[in-house]
Amino acid sequence: MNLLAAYSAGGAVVWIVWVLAGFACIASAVAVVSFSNPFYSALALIGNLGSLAVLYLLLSAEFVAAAQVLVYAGAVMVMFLFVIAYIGPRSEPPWAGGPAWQTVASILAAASIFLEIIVVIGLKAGGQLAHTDHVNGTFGSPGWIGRLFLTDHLLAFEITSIVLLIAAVGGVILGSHTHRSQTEEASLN
Amino acid sequence: MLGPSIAWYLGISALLFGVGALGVLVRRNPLIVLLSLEIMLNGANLALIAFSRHAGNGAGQIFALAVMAVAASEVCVGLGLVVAIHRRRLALDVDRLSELRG
Amino acid sequence: MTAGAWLCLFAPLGGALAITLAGTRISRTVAAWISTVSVFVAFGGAVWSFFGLRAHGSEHGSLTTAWTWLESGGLKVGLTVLVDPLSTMMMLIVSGVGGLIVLYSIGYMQDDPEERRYFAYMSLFVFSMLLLVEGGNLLLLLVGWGLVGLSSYLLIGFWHERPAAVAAAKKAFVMNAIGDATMALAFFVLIAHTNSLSFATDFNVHMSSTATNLVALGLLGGAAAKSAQIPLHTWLPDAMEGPTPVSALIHAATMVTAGVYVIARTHPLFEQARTVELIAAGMGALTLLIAGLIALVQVDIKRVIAYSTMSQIGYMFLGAGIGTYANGEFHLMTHAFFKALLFLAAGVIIHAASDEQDIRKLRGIGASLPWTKWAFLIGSLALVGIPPFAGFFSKDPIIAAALHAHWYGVILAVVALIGAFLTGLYTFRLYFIVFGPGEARTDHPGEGPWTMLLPVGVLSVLALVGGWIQFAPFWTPVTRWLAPVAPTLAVAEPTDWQDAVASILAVALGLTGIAVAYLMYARRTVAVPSRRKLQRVLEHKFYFDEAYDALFFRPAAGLARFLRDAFEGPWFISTPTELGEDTLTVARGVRRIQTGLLRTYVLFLGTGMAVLAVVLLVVK
Amino acid sequence: MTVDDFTSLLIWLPIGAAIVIWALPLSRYATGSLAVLVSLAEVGIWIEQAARFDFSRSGLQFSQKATWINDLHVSYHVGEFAFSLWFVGLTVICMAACTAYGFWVGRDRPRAYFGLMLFLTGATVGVFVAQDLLLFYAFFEGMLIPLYVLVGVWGGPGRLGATVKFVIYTMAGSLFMLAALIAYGIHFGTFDMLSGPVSSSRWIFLGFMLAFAIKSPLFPFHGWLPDAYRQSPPEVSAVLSGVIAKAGLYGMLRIAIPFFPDPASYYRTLFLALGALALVYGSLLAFRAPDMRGVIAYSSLAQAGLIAIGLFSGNTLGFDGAVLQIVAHGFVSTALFLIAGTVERRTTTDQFALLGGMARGRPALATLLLTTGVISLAVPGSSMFAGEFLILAGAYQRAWWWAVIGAGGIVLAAMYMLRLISAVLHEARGSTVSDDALDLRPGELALIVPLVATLLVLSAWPAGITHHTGTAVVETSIVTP
Amino acid sequence: MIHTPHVDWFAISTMLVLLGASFIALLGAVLVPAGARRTFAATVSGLGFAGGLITSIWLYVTSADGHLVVSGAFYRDRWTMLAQIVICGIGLVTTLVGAEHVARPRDEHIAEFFSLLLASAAGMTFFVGSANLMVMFLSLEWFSIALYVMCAIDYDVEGSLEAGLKYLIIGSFGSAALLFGSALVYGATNRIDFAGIAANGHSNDSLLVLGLAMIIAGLGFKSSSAPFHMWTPDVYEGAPTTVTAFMSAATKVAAFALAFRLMRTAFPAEEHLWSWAFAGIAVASLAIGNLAALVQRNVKRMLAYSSISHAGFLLIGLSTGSALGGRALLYYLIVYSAMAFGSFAVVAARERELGRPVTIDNLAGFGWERPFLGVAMWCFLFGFAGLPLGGGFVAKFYVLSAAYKHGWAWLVIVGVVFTLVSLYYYLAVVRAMYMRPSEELQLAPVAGGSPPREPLLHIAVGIALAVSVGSLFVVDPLVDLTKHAVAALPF
Repeated sequence: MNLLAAYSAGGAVVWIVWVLAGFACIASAVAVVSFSNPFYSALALIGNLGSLAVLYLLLSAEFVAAAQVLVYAGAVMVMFLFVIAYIGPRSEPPWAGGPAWQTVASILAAASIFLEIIVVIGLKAGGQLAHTDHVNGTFGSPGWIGRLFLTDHLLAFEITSIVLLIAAVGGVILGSHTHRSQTEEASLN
Repeated sequence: MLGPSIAWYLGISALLFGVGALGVLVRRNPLIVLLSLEIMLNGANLALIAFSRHAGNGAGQIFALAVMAVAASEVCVGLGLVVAIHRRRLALDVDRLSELRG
Repeated sequence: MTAGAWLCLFAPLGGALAITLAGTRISRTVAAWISTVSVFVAFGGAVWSFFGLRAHGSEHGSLTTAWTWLESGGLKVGLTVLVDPLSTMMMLIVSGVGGLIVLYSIGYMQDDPEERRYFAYMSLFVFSMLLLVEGGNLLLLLVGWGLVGLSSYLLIGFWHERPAAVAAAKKAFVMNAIGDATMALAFFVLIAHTNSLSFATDFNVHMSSTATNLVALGLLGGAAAKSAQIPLHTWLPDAMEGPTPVSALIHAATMVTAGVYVIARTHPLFEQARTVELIAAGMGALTLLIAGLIALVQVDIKRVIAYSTMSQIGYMFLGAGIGTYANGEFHLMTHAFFKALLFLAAGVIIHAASDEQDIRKLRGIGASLPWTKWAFLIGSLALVGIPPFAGFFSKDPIIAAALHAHWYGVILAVVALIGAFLTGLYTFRLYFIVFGPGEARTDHPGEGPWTMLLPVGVLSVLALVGGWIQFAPFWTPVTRWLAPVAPTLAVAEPTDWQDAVASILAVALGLTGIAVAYLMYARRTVAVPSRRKLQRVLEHKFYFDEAYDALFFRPAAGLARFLRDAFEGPWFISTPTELGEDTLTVARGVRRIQTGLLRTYVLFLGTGMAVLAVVLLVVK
Repeated sequence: MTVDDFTSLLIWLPIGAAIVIWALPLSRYATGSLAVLVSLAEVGIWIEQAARFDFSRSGLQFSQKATWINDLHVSYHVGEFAFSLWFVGLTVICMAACTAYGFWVGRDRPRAYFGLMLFLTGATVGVFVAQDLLLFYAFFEGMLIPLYVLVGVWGGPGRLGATVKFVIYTMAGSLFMLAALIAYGIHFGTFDMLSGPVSSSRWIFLGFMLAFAIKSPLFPFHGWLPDAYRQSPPEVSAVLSGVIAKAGLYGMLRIAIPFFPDPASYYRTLFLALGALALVYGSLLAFRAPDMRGVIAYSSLAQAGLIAIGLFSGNTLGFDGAVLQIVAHGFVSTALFLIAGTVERRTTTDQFALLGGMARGRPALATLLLTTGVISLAVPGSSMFAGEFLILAGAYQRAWWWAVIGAGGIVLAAMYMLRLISAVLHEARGSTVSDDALDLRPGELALIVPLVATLLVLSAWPAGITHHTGTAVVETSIVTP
Repeated sequence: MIHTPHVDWFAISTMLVLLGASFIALLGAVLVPAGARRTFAATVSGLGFAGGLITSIWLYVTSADGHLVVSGAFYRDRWTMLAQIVICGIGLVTTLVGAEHVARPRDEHIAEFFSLLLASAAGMTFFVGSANLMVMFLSLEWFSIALYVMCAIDYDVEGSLEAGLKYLIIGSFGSAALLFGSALVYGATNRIDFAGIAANGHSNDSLLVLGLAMIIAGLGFKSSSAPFHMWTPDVYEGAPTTVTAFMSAATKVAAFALAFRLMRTAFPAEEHLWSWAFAGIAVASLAIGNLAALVQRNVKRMLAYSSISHAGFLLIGLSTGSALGGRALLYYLIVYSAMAFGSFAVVAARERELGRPVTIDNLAGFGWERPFLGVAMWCFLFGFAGLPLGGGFVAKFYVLSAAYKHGWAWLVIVGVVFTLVSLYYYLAVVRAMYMRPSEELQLAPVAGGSPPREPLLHIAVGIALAVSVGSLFVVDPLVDLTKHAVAALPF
């Protein structure tokens, strides 16, 4: 935020950036959901992550924005793409399968969740959420984040590392097992 | 604060959450379902960061960072499962994985 | 004195228990003798009590309590024995006649494979009957009442392979149970009003007239059932399915006359409920008439005597009902003698004829049974009331007393006199048919062992002389003996003139009856009138059985079947199952939600969340 | 160990023995002997207790209290009133006879079987001595646990359906009792049955009564009864109708009536009517039942109705009579079911159409069946008569028609019970009765004779119970309108 | 200079012990030869859980006055510690059951399996003590991810994979909901710590209420309450039975212990909302769980539905929000976890014997063949049904009492009615075990001959049996434990 705000000539630029990033974000999300090929969906998600990073920047979360690009776009998406490549992309019509009522109900459920949130936020938009404090320059900076991680949220920081470790172990177990020979499988059944 | 107020960001966040949920609800390819879940988590992340900005404290950002790690972990395990399913030569279709029911 | 009464009471019970517990360890003869001796011991006890009571003066009845039998709240009922003139007289009759009949049974039953059981039952019966007459309060009376019913059931159904016997036994028991029930109801009224079941209760003070009437009605119901009075009489003829000594003991001499005893015993109550007492008298009159009519057409030797028993008990009820309790009791006693005699004599005949009871097939059997013929004749004459036989002395005073008792007494007396004619007719119809000329042969030569003949002989004597101890109005020791307990009502004290008229008319009508019977059945100079319709009515015993069957049994059985088929099965048994089935149907529906499709699950999760959020937001 | 421990001992001795039997790999013979010995020891303890019981005091005796769930004011509180003593006596004696019967007929899987029988003994005793509502409820349901298996494993061909129905039906009632007792206990802050106050809540009363009415059973709630009684092994049927069903009546006497005097009198007519209906309906169905067990089952229904009439008469006569009647009927139906069992063992059936003529040559069987039968039909002088007499005398004081219906019931009882006796013992020999079917064996006599002897003793001296019921405790809280 | 906060290492020693054991087990997967791996890992796991048990008991004893540790992220109080004790206990018995398991795929990954088991238990012990939304979410994910992997670890079996995938996707959806709810709550109050939320929140703030609703949905998913329960039967059925046993018991303890604390600590002002919400969910769970269980043939699946119905009872305790309800909830959890674990362990034994899924039909004669397991199962099932053959009886009484005291007589009636329904299927299992002759059974043990001897499994079942039956008799000591635990929460 600090960076961008310094170069912006007032709110108008921010608005423009917001509109572009927000549009890109939503459009890529919709694309992820509606592409029939998972490969394209994964690529669309990268766009989504990127536009989100822009929004984070607008919200003065520099470090998070950086992490978003590094962790997600850099690591997670690579993993995705690797797996998709390994499996081989196969298409699937996005709205097919299952009873029609279920599709309709799904849309209704998702829409109602969205609407509820929107309505509540809309109710609050004029009041509680309208006013936002000024924050000082260090807000969102890596140093500030690091300090928080080591003081107030030390435990969370440690836990996060453990979660990643466990996931790694899990991934290894599930993804790396040796192939069983045909005879062995026959004897199993 | 310059530009749109927090509420606008939250609007995007809600929309992301809704679209992600829709993806989980309607898609059958587990890979795309996993991607949709990422979108949901990102929606939540956006809300966290927006609120963090709104409140002026760092908890939301820290939370968001942690969520990223969690999302990565889920993806890791999820992809591991997808690979395992693929190796069992099962269809990559959540509708076909319905042996357990009733 | 009371020791004698206790001995009298428990000796037969001891006999019954001893035979039961000994089982097959004793021979059949030993069992028979145990029973006989136990009853004679009881007789000894009765005699002991009698003389004890005489020594103390007859008005002093005495109560002794062994232990408290039943106690609850303020109600306290003891196992109490009452020794007073009435109970002593009954004890003597029961144990005396009973002893003779049990002795007779030794000969009569000697070929039966289950003799032991028979004698155990007999002893049990004597115990029950003694408990009935000695019981010092109403509840104990009811206990005895029920137990005699039980023993009667056991003995009627003694030959339990015979369906008819079993059915008759059940019928007797159920009929008597009805009587027990009405009696118990009467006691409930008494308890509610006086909280006591003692004989000495002053009913006047504690009870409204309605209550008194109800109690008396209840007692009368019991009495009628036990004494086979119309309308609860149908069991008695069927009860003849039992062995003949049983008929003699239970269904002639003792149990069936218990109703008369009860009325005499509870006369203070009945006098408070005079209407009910008169109903009892009317009931007796009706019974004696109807029974006499039915007896005219019966062909089973024992059934004829059974109907005559009903008829004679009708006389007793009549007497007790109008208030001459002593004469009722006196007739009870003489009746015990001559009716037991008749049955035992009939038993000899049946025994000799190998269980043949149809009088048409017995015709001419008298030729081979000379002693029995005489005994039967004595009994018949006593029954008809021909002087100097016992019946004359006891029956005619009842008729006389009725004559004295206002207008209704006259009606009753007229009925009783018609009954006297019928008695002569049916008794001698039987006599002349059986002992008339014919070809029937006995299968067993002779008239049985001495154990059979001795009781018949003794009873013959008693039937002859037993009435001589009282000849109203000249000589009334029985009445005086009973006066402290059951004084005759003034309304039933006939004048000498009425006595004379009654006696003359009764004897004359009785003789007429005999004469008609002679002409129709012995000489056969007068044809038996043939009125098919009337005869059919009589043969069907006025359709009482059929009516009860249609009115009570079949509706009850039908109702039971209806309940079982229409309610029990469809509703009470299957409703829980059906509820379970319905639940399972719902459950199958619930299960169908679980499609196995991941997307459905997520949908539920999402929808649930959305709904929950909306609800909370709205409720907030 | 003090005298007060006897009550607990009565509960836990058999349960402990059950666990021992399950745990130790004893032989069939040793298992059975141990079980019978323990159940006889129960009888012995009970006799000792009865001898030491002070009938002149009306309060609770042999009581013992320990904490259980302090948080909710629930305690382990046991003890005996005079009437509880009789219930316990009924339980231990009948259970001893039935356990011994199981030994005699040689039930397979003896360790499981005898363990369950002992467990059942303990739980049933517990019901009758519990002085805490939750404890009572625990034992009340605890009885079902062994019963479910006993019926389900050792029962007849239709046992599976019968046992599920039985358990679920009775649980339906007792779960509502659970709701009711929670409402009562939480509202008053105590579950103690000694210090608990009276309540005027009709709903709570009805909750309790539903459980008791199903257990007893009263008229429209008897759907479980015919199947359960027909399909159980005979000794379990005997326990069911002789002892278990009495728990429902005990509940009315101990809980429903004294704790809820106002509702009890408000609904008095209803329950008197249900009792009367049960009496008439049960008697009529017993009269048409085609089998021995059917007759006994429906006669149990009728008797339960009669006893309910006594209890809801709400006066001394009714209560005393009901207690006596419960005990007497307990023995009667136990004896009858055991006899039915011996008949079934000889003929493989209890259908009247296939039976008959068993009296000939089998005097012991005939005598015992006859004696029990006539006591059961309340022939005057029997203990059942004494009970019925007091009950109906009490009912008369409530209104005359109850007594009249009850008296009608006596006549019906005579009809169905004589029918049973005749159908088994009399007339022509049934097609399943072979000539060489034996009379009762000494082992069987040793089980049944004590029961019948007890009945005869009770017949000779019913005041022994009626004068020592201690139901004054129940009555003091009764508001008679 | 960063002043790292004081860390009360002792307060989190349970997790440290478990995590340490987890890492050792993981090392074993690499360093220990394949033949000894099972023994090694099982031993490590057993020692780890035993150590965790000791430390958590010690912590329980020494944490009479509850307080926050590690800069306000974790509650060191008796509520946490009691839940930890239970979780460690479940872990210990799970180790016993898992130590003998002879299924092949997991033999390859047996050390990883125990490592994950320890890790997920460690996550749960964090979860129940978490003091802010972030730690709550992270530790939730921690143990969830471990569980996802454990569910799918039998990856040669299609059902196991299916279960893993279903659990993962639905679980992530639930986590996302929880996360978004947390974000909204954070937005409404600017705080993520529970006490701060309570201090800053307004019960009429729709943002807060919406967040609360989403959090409830997320927790409802974890506690498998209807309508968030749909994954439960499939996952319980598909997962290896040892895992199911662990999951059914430990996850419920964690979810309910946390839910009660969260509601009481963070949302006391919204009690009127969440108590009704939980009551409604309770009714739905009771209805769906019990009804669907009626028509199941597969025993694991039936037990899964039964666990949904028990979630309903637990929710009754939760919905009262009172101290009494809290005690009832903890007591119920202790007893329930013993019964649930035990019953699944018995199913596991049968499954190993037959080598195929256990249905009602192929339980026939089981009670006679394996008397101890049969009796144990008998006790568990009757305990589930609330019959007085174990603490299940007291537990049901307890929660219903709490409901009544809360003024919810209707809830008592609902509970009672569905208990009645539940009776049918519990009895059906007993019926199958005892009342059908085993000759009807056409199956034979995989290895042939007599069923395998499994001393450790028997010990585990014995422990569960002891807890489930013993809790009927020693109620007061247990209630005292829960009383102290509840005293740590604000009322």
